[in-house]
Amino acid sequence: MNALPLFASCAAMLMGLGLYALITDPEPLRKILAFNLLGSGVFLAFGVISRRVAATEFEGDPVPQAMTITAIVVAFAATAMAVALVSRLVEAGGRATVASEASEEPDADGGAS
Amino acid sequence: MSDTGTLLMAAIVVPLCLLLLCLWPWALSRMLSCLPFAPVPALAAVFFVPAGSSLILGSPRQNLSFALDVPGGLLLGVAALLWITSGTYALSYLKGRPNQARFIVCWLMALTGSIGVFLASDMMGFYFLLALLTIGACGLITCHDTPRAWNAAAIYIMLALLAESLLLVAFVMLAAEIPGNSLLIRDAAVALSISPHRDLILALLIAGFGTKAGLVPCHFWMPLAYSAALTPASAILSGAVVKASVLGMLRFLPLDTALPDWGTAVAAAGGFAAIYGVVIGLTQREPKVVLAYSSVSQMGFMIGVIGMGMIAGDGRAVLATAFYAANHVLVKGALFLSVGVTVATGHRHLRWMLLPVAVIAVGIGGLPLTGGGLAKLVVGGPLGDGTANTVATISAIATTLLMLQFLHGLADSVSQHPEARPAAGLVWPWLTTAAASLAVPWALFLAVPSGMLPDPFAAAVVWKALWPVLAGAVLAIPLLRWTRRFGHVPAGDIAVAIDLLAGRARTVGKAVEGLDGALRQWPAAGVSLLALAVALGAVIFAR
Amino acid sequence: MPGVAALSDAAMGQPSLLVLAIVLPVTGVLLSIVAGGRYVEAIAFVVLLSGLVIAIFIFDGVWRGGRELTYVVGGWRPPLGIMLRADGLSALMMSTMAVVICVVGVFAHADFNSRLEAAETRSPFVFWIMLVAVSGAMNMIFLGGDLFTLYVALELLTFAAVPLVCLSGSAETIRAAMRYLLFALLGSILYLGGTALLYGSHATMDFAVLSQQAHLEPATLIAAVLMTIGLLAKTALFPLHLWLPPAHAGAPAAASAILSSVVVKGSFFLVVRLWFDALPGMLTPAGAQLLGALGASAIAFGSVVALQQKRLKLLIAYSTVAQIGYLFLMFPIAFNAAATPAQSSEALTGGMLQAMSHMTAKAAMFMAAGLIYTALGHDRIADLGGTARALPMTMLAFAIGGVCLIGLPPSGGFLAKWLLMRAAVETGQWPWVVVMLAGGLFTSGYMFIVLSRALQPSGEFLKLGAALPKYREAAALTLALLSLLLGFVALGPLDVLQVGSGTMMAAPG
Amino acid sequence: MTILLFTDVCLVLLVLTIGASIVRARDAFEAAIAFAIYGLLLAIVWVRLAAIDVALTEAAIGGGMTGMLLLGAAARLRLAGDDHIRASLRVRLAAGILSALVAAGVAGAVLLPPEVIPTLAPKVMENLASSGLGNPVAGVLFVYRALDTLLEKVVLLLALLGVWSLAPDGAWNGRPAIRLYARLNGTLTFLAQLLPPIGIVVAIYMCWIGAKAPGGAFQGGTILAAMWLLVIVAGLESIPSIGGTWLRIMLVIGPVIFLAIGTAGIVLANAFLAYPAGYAKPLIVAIEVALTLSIAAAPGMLAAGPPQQEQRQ
Repeated sequence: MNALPLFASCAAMLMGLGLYALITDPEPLRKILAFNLLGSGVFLAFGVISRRVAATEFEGDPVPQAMTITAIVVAFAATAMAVALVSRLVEAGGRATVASEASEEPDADGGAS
Repeated sequence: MSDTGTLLMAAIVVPLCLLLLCLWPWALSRMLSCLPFAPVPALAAVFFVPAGSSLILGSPRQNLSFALDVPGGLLLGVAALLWITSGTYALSYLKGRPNQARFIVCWLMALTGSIGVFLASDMMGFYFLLALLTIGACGLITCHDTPRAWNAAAIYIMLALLAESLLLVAFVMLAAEIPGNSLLIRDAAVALSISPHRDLILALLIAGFGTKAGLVPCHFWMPLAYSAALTPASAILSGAVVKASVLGMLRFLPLDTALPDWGTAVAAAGGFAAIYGVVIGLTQREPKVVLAYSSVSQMGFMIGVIGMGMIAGDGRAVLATAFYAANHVLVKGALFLSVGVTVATGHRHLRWMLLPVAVIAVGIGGLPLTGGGLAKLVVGGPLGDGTANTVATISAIATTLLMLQFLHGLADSVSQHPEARPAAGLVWPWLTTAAASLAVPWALFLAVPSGMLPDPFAAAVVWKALWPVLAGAVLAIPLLRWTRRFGHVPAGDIAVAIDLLAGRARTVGKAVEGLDGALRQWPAAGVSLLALAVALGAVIFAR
Repeated sequence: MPGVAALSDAAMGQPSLLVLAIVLPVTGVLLSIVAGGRYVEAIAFVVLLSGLVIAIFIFDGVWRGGRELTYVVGGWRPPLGIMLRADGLSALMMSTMAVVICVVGVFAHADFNSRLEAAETRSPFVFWIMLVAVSGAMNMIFLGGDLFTLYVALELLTFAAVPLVCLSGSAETIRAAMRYLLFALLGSILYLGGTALLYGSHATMDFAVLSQQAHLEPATLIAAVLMTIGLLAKTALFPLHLWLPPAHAGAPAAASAILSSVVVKGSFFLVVRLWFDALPGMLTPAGAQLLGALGASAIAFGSVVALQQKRLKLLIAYSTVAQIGYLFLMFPIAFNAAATPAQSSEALTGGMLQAMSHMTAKAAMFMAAGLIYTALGHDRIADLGGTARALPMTMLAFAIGGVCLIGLPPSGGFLAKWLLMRAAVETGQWPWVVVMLAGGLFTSGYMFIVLSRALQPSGEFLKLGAALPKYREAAALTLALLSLLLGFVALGPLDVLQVGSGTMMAAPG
Repeated sequence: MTILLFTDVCLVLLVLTIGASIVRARDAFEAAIAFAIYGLLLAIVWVRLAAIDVALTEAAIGGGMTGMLLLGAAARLRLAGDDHIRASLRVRLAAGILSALVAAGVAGAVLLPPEVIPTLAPKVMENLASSGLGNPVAGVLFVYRALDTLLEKVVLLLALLGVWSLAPDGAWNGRPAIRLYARLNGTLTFLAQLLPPIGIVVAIYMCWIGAKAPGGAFQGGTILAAMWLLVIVAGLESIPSIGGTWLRIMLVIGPVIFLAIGTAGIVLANAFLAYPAGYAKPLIVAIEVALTLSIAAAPGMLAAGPPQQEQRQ
């Protein structure tokens, strides 16, 4: 008996949690948090897959581990960019929201761009 | 390449090159004077290229091919003639009018398309040139820049593109039916008659070409467009442009095989249109609108002849229809040009103007010895002696009435100035067209071996054609007065329904926009993303 | 003599060109960051032009050689290492993209002239680097043979695209950029999840190896679903298009052109790769029908909403939503139970041709809209009167782009529709034919609205805000004409699409 | 064994609880604090999965850097005080059910391994000797999948440019606005003087050891970045302006050297990103050293945010 199914379910649950929060949470910053949660779930799935080979002579498969490292760095870069966007939006006086602009009159911002 | 090939190529390439030259502003500003010369190679090709010669452009596997056959050549010749005279007419007509550049570009587009369609012998080329023709014609309609013109152009382009979409499906289906990679129209027509999807393809072809030819109930673009366009543009639209669809029908429909069901339907639709056009036309006052309704009726008549040909599987209908159409090209062209001439004429000189117009106009009704009379004679064979003949006779009487109505309207539209004389640049092209409309049918009648036709001078034949005209003339006196009182159907009759539809469509559009806005909310989009994932998973697992 | 060796390599269309197509933009980005300021534009032009030359050489190599070019990175073959591949699809897409991006670069010169000012300024610096990055990322996507490398390339593309959206710095565009980034991240993380599962089942990320190994198995299918949905989110297929209209309409014209024509094709290309090359035969007809249905709804919704728009750039953006729908119609046609390999490959060819036509036509239209905006100071459709007289070349470019979108001959759009419709008719799938035709009619509807406004005379004398340099109009017109003449690829280069296309397309067409 | 299993169960439960608390937290600030803890717990999970390299990366970047970034942003945005409309119950319900379905699908896929577990581990090990590296993860990152690693560095740079591109127009070439705590807290200054030398030594060790044992450019670079930020936050050193030549060179030096060695491989070893036989290890170490510098600069600047108008003093 090993703990691998445990971690596998944990990964899936984190993904589900992240997805739910990403969709329902209206606050952009918490969407970014949710994205990281979702991401960590996916990374753990890589980890579980890497660890599956423990049945053989190896500790873990280095390929998914290396991919995870790459993906973690990419996710960090994404988080930094998203955070910068949110902060800038607040500074620019716009509401920090991803709500659709559809409620506004589309013609009203004719001179905006 | 042989000389005939070169000439065939020049017929299409010369207008196309002139069109491309318009990209150069210097050339565009001088292009107007070239308009009459652009169709000359096409006319030359009709005279010097023997029927049956062809030209292939491109690699052997993928190519565009062009060929000159008898019906195509017949129509190409008269159309080129009309393009030349109308082009000359446009030279002086356009003086001092706005939108010359647009007129020139669209004219050349429509010209290239019009000539090309008569020559194209594969479906790709045919479709391309038809599309070019449509866009050019649409542009020509807009040249007045009035809201009415734009409205007419919008309706025209929508109907035309709808028709072309139907044709595209038919062409795609035909391409799939033809064994091998051939896209030739000839092969398509053969494949059609044995295709398992024959009925569907036939329906698409008839609906597509019918709409483009103004078959009732898709006729309403005609009065709107012809009355909104500039006079030379109306002349070529009604004369040359719509004939592309008649030729399309002749090329694609399997007239050698008897298809009684389809033939009856087409003949009935055509016959109905032939009468309907005249009836609505009688309620109109404006000469251009009256002429447009006459076109509705005449195009219906031609389609009726094709339908009769389909019933009998009578291949002679091809040449007969082509002949009838060729006559109509010149006659309608001349009549539309006369509208522009009359407007510039004071009533002092009106009599000399009206005389040739009257002869040609009544000729459409089938006045013996005119082109119209000959045309009626030629189509007499395919029409037979049954109901179709009765409809043709009624249509002849009614057409005579309609033409008298037109003359009446024309006489009313004279210049305010009693001494006004039209410019020579308008009169001469018009007179040439009028003369050609009288002479050319005779030349064609004698030159084209059309089988065993009755002698046009035989007394019985003359009487048979004459009495409907006389009847029409007699009826005209009370009836014209009556229709005046009867009231006025708006030009484009059922087009008023379009406004109703447009309002409905606007409501739907707003609703869709609202729905789109709701779907673009973040939570909604997120939920749809997950729902899609689940749905895609479900359908992929369910094997 | 390494230089000589490299040169002769290039001349022969050798595989090392594939590496060069990726290394060059990367070098350009790095160099631009250091050199900075006034040199970014020059560097960008050198990189983009060489990119074009490389793409043409690769195309030539694939076409003449008649087989795909491959390059093993680092000398390690898959499954351990990474392989770059150029087959017909990638070669043709790459060349089209290279042309588009070069022309847009020329167009953008006036807006983002970095040599004018002594000091480095924000928008030129960012724009040119991101343009180079987009070309690098797209090359990677076209050439990559490894699903995880493609994940990194996708992120590269997203991170290059997002700053382009909010280049103007207004709150509106920043909000659009944020929506775009967050939704794209959701998409890419799902894609990443898919790659994890695929590795778990097959221990490889390479297309070719996968296509031989993959068999019907739950994990593989779930992985494929996750990846597809992630990619659809990034492609903005209806109903996942929430981010597209504000992002594409708010960006500067040159950026909109790149975003709308090039960037969305990246993730679309991967969907095609995934189902046609990596997992051939895995997509059930029902699944393909679902993708087709989404495409059809995209056409309907995008077109109808486009008809309602009052601003030109928003109209074009919604037209992109509709056109993306067209790209997905090839799936149900190609993956039909009745379809023979030849018909599937016909549908694939049609779909890719549609992608290329849209690339050129949409870039031309956005550039034209940008010029109109520059000249008039607004892009309200109702007030476009007199534009055709004032800017004939621009309006011509716009109109020709529209002709291609409508699908009139001889444009690439027509040929694409012809091929798709033919395959659909042969396999008896009528609904898709109707959708394609209706879409064309809708497109002609909104094109007519814009063109009729522009052709009508203006009420008062039209005041032009700025004189437009001729080369900018010429740039828009060039791409428009390219889209118009794309139909002529049927005369030859279209066959190249068959080169090296997946196992499913084994039968010669 | 059972004790280990028990700790695993506890660990997983803890991770899930903290994860849920991130979602349930009242405001973003609380959520961000929870996330920082979550990052550390995740690092422990990675240790339990025998992936020490990932654990280090997760702790340094996933938990540390990201946590700091989000905490900082949450603190700043707390003042903005936006009121957000929550999604309606129906939407939340639908999202919940569908998320659960998707998660169940993924769980199914991960929980049911194929009968023969496919892996590349033997191949990696087989060929590792020729490169002279002892750490298989480093082998994958720098030998077999070096292209990914190179592109990922470019991704980092692009993200940085993206962040910078948000600068107000006049502020280009300015310095990022980072909050200074110098006067508030004397201990911070003390720490900022004490820790960096130690940090630098650790970072160099990490980078060096990376070739044969867990560790490497990322972890080393991140530690350097943390030290650097500490010094800046303490006000001992000013953050460089984004136009600074040295900063720019620092940023690109790693990828440039990586790219240069990779390109040289075309000529010297017949393939892009291949190393000439016998020189693999020294070249990789050279790349790692250069990358460490770049990584120290890039995440640091990413965390610092876009440049602002000069408003200090």
